[in-house]
Amino acid sequence: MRALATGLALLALWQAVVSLSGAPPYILPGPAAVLRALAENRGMLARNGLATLAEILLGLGLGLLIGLAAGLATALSTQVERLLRPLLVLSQAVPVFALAPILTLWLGYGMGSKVAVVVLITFFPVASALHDGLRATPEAALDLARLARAPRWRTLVWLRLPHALPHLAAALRIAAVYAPIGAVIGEWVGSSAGLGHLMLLANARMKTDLMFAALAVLAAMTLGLRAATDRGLRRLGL
Amino acid sequence: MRALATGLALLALWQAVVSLSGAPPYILPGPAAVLRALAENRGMLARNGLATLAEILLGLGLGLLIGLAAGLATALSTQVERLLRPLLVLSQAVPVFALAPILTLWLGYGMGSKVAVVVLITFFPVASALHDGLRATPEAALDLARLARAPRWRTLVWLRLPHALPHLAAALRIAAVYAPIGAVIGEWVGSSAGLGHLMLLANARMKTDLMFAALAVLAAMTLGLRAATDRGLRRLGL
Amino acid sequence: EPLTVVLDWFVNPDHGPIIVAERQGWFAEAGLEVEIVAPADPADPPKMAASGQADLAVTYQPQLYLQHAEGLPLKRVGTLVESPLYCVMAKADGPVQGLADLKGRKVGFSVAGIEEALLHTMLRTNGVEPAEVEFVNVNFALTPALASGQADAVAGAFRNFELHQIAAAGSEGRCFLPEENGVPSYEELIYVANPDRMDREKVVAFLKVTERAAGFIADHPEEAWEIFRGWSAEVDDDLNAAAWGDTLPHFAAHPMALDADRYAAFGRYMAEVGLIPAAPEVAEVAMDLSAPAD
Amino acid sequence: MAFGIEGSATLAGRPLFRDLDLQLAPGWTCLLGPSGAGKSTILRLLAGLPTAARFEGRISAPPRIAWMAQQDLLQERANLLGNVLIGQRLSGAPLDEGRARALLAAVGLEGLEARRPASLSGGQRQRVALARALMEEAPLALLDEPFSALDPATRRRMQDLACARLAGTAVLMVTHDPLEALRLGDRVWLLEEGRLRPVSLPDGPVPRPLPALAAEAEALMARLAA
Amino acid sequence: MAFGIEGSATLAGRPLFRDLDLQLAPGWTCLLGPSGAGKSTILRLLAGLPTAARFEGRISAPPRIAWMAQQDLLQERANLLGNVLIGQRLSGAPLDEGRARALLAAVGLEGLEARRPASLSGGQRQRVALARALMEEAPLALLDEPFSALDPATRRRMQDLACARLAGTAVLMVTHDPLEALRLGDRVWLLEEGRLRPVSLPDGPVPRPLPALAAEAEALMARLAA
Ligand SMILES: Nc1ncnc2c1ncn2[C@@H]1O[C@H](COP(=O)(O)OP(=O)(O)OP(=O)(O)O)[C@@H](O)[C@H]1O
Ligand SMILES: Nc1ncnc2c1ncn2[C@@H]1O[C@H](COP(=O)(O)OP(=O)(O)OP(=O)(O)O)[C@@H](O)[C@H]1O
Ligand SMILES: [Mg+2]
Ligand SMILES: [Mg+2]
Repeated sequence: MRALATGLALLALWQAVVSLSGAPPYILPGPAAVLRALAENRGMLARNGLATLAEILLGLGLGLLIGLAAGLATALSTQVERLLRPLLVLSQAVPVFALAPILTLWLGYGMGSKVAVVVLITFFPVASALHDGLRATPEAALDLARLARAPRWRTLVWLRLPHALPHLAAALRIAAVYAPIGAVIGEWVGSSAGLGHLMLLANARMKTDLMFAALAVLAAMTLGLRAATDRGLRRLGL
Repeated sequence: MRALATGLALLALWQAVVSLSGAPPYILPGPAAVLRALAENRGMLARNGLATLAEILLGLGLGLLIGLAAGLATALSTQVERLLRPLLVLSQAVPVFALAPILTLWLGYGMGSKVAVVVLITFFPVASALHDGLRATPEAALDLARLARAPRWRTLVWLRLPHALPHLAAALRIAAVYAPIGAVIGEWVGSSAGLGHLMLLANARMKTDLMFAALAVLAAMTLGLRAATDRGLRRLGL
Repeated sequence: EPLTVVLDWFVNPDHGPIIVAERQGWFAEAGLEVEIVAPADPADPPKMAASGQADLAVTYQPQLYLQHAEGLPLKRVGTLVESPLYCVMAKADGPVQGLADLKGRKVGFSVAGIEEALLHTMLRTNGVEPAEVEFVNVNFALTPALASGQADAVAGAFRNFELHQIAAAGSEGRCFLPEENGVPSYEELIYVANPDRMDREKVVAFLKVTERAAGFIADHPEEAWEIFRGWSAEVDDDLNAAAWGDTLPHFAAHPMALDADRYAAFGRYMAEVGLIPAAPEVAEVAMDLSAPAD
Repeated sequence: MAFGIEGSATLAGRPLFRDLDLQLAPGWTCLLGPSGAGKSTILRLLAGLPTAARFEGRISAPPRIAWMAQQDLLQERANLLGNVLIGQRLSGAPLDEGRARALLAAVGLEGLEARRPASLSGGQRQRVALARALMEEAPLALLDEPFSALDPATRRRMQDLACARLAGTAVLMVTHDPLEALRLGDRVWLLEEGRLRPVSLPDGPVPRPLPALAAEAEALMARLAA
Repeated sequence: MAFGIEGSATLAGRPLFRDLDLQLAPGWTCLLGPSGAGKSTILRLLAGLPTAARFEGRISAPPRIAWMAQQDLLQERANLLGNVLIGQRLSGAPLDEGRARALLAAVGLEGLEARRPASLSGGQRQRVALARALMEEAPLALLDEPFSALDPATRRRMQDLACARLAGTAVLMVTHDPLEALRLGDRVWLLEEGRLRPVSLPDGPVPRPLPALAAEAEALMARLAA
């Protein structure tokens, strides 16, 4: 019900922007044209959407794992942090088109390179939040670890990690939002399927209504993924 | 001193990747070739770097403001949240190339459209973290507000905001890392200057060493911005 | 071992002979297994071919000289589209009636990396210094930039596509052609390979099959379109249908045949305009596979 | 003006207290009772704060209440002055910084106005919380073990301070110290097994002198209160 | 085996205590003193925990210490059982869940093992912290106002429990309750103006009977302790 209301509100807003801005339909088509394109191309959209969804889910899963590992590693040891931190930051400074030839050299034209881009985009907020969260454990709680002469990793598991959970949850919410755009950008690397592929193609052919239809599918995926993440985290009390 | 050591370590790592992967120079040039390109094109790089830096700083500033406003608005009112949240999430689901014609239609080919992309990329983590941080105020602290029958905004300023500061600091650190890539992506949209512009041209002309030289300048900016943010936040005790 | 061919971009009518041959099963008939890869960035395929990730790459003749100058071990081994498609497009009813009118105006370009090679010469030929024109990289949006009036002209449009595109946006376009404005003629789409890694027999077989397909397309344009559009739902649209007819005349009838004079002349031209330090010998950048191997 | 709470509360289906009738006239009402009996819950119900208990009955309380919870609720990012002023900041009342400083001085923390709570000892934190509660000039004060972290001398000074500042106010104080209840209470109740039972008191106006202890305790008390 | 601390400490340049000499033999040593005197600081120094004070002198303490701080240090994301077991989890000792359950039962929280700390009353929280400290079988126990949030009856039971469980251990307890010090202390010290002064004690082994109070107090105490 509420999702429906949100959807209708968004459509209305969109129509308003189109009407008020006077953008021509080849730049910003109205909702009616896009709905028509959605209906006409539903088979193509579904096929490409599924390809992208697979990249998103795989990439998000790997991104979380790598983000968790990087966050843990940098929070556990200051030396590792000094070494790894600049690399993590740099990984976010490289535009995909510079990376594309290297990715295909190493991973080929298959799903690998697209998943790699999703990983690259999603792991960073997770690593960053986990690091910050682990470092923000209250000093008083750490007294318990000092008294027990606990090694770092036990302190991590039993004191730091529980305190970092809310930070981590916030980062997961962000990563879920970034994953779909990561997959679309990843399809830049070279692809024969996927929403990003379809959008680039439609864009170059000025099939703006098809591009926005693909965008609508992508947007629906993003909202769905975000909502699912929210629900899952809330069930865990986060 | 430590920055120098980090730099040298990165160069060594880079050389190792080049040597071990056997990637040819037109895909991944070694540090020596890039340093040469840096030296040879220093004037061009400086000019374009400054253009990009201006976009980054302006966009980051605006992104923070808008992120703060959005985070506050969604945290203050559940209705606003229900309305705005899907929009915020959607704003992260739209690839820039889909947006490009609209951005240039509204903002022209000047700095505006690039700053807009930086804003788009940086405001979200700020809004998201601020929202989550504001919502995570301990219940016990809110008792004080209940007893004083404090209106929302006073609760916000005097109780929620101080508790959200660490979350906000974490988001600023992330936004600082995202801003430079935002500017480069913004230059995709249409540009006649900037590091992203330079990289696109170098890439198209097969001048991989120049592209990586521009990338190195971008990376240095990213690291610098991140370090400056870290230092500033730490001075504020965050 | 399949033969990997990286196109210059997503599949479109420019790739007619390759797609038709694959759809007809002619590669298989010739004992070839062909893998067709479509990238989003035209700068990538030459790198793929040079580094051995692809056997053949589709690229543009002017870029071949840049690739050579930057040390990519590539040679042209065949031709796909044998004449220029590049054009500088303005609105037919707009203020730009000739290239001379571009003085003081804004020109949008897609990143092709050869603006100096083509556009600058075209402007100078019409008495306009490039410095008198404002160039803006509009990347993905050539036609929208022109149609919405944000650019007075766009460079790098393909005459077989963008004219139809702007018509769909409700304007009429006018194309200024490089070969009519001081640029030597060149081949728009060529196949390049790394000669050290190339399986010569396979490449020859591939090119022969595309020659057969090009002949078939010339003889049966309608039927060939029907075959082409069956490649995927994504390519089956009105714009491609309209572009198909405009593209046919440009396919190389004999893909392997090398016009050495043309390659020498364009090399000299690239050196003249300063994009490469010196014109390469033809043998350094191109080979004629129909000639007996040494 | 009298306030009070009448009714029953259940917690996860089990009764916490039944047919409670606690009336609060001006003066000090003390509430004793075993740990977990529901004393803090009664205070929260009176203050209109959320509790885990389900309450049925009537509560009458003024709109403004001076409140001191069992935890000190100090805000770590504000300094001591800011912590004492937070009630005014939240309610939008004009800031009376002079009174806040005077109260901090009265609880023995003069000169520490700019310190952060994290740099205080346990008893110092409790006194800041007391100062914050005393800032609020309200007809009802709810104090949950307000002096539990203080040594006898400081505790006695703080009791006297609270008595003076809250004169004419209806005060409900939870305490575990029977001597404290005997010293300050106009009425003393014992909450036990979900029922309130009255406790008989010595005569005389509050604050009363401490009752006589055994000789050693007397001597030690005297020394500590010196 | 005796532990102790000898030396001086300054805080932001000002002396906190000077030439302190506190030796801890097996049995109960109680530390009294005004709020902010430095009692908690002494405990932290003995435990080897960071303090804001700068200390010069000698500290002798065993590697394992049973610790109960002034705040309860409960971990909100763990349940009560997890909180009692956290010391073993952190030190890597084999988990003795049976003992943890028994201790929770001994402090009167049987059946609440799966609850989160947030759903406990103040006194219940303190008892969980006590159980956690008693889990650690160490030659030195440092207890900072361990019974301050408990009613007299519960307090007395917890005192007896601690006495029994910590028999043979060197215990240093900070308290503000002179009666408690008189009841439990083998040695009682008063920290005042940076110096330790001994307090004389009644005879007899600990835990001693409470000293006689005034009649009303006696009656109330008896009732509360019933
Ligand atoms: N970071 C700090 N900066 C300055 N002073 C500090 C800091 N931390 C603690 N203090 C001061 O150290 C002194 C001793 O504190 P401590 O906690 O040891 O007192 P205490 O005797 O335990 O008091 P209480 O009975 O109130 O718990 C206090 O006056 C306190 O204000
Ligand atoms: N969320 C909850 N779920 C279940 N029980 C709860 C919850 N919150 C509190 N309780 C229970 O409510 C009872 C009353 O708690 P309350 O804080 O009122 O006790 P109290 O009399 O103040 O005790 P103390 O003297 O220890 O502070 C306790 O037994 C406590 O365990
Ligand atoms: Mg309580
Ligand atoms: Mg203390």
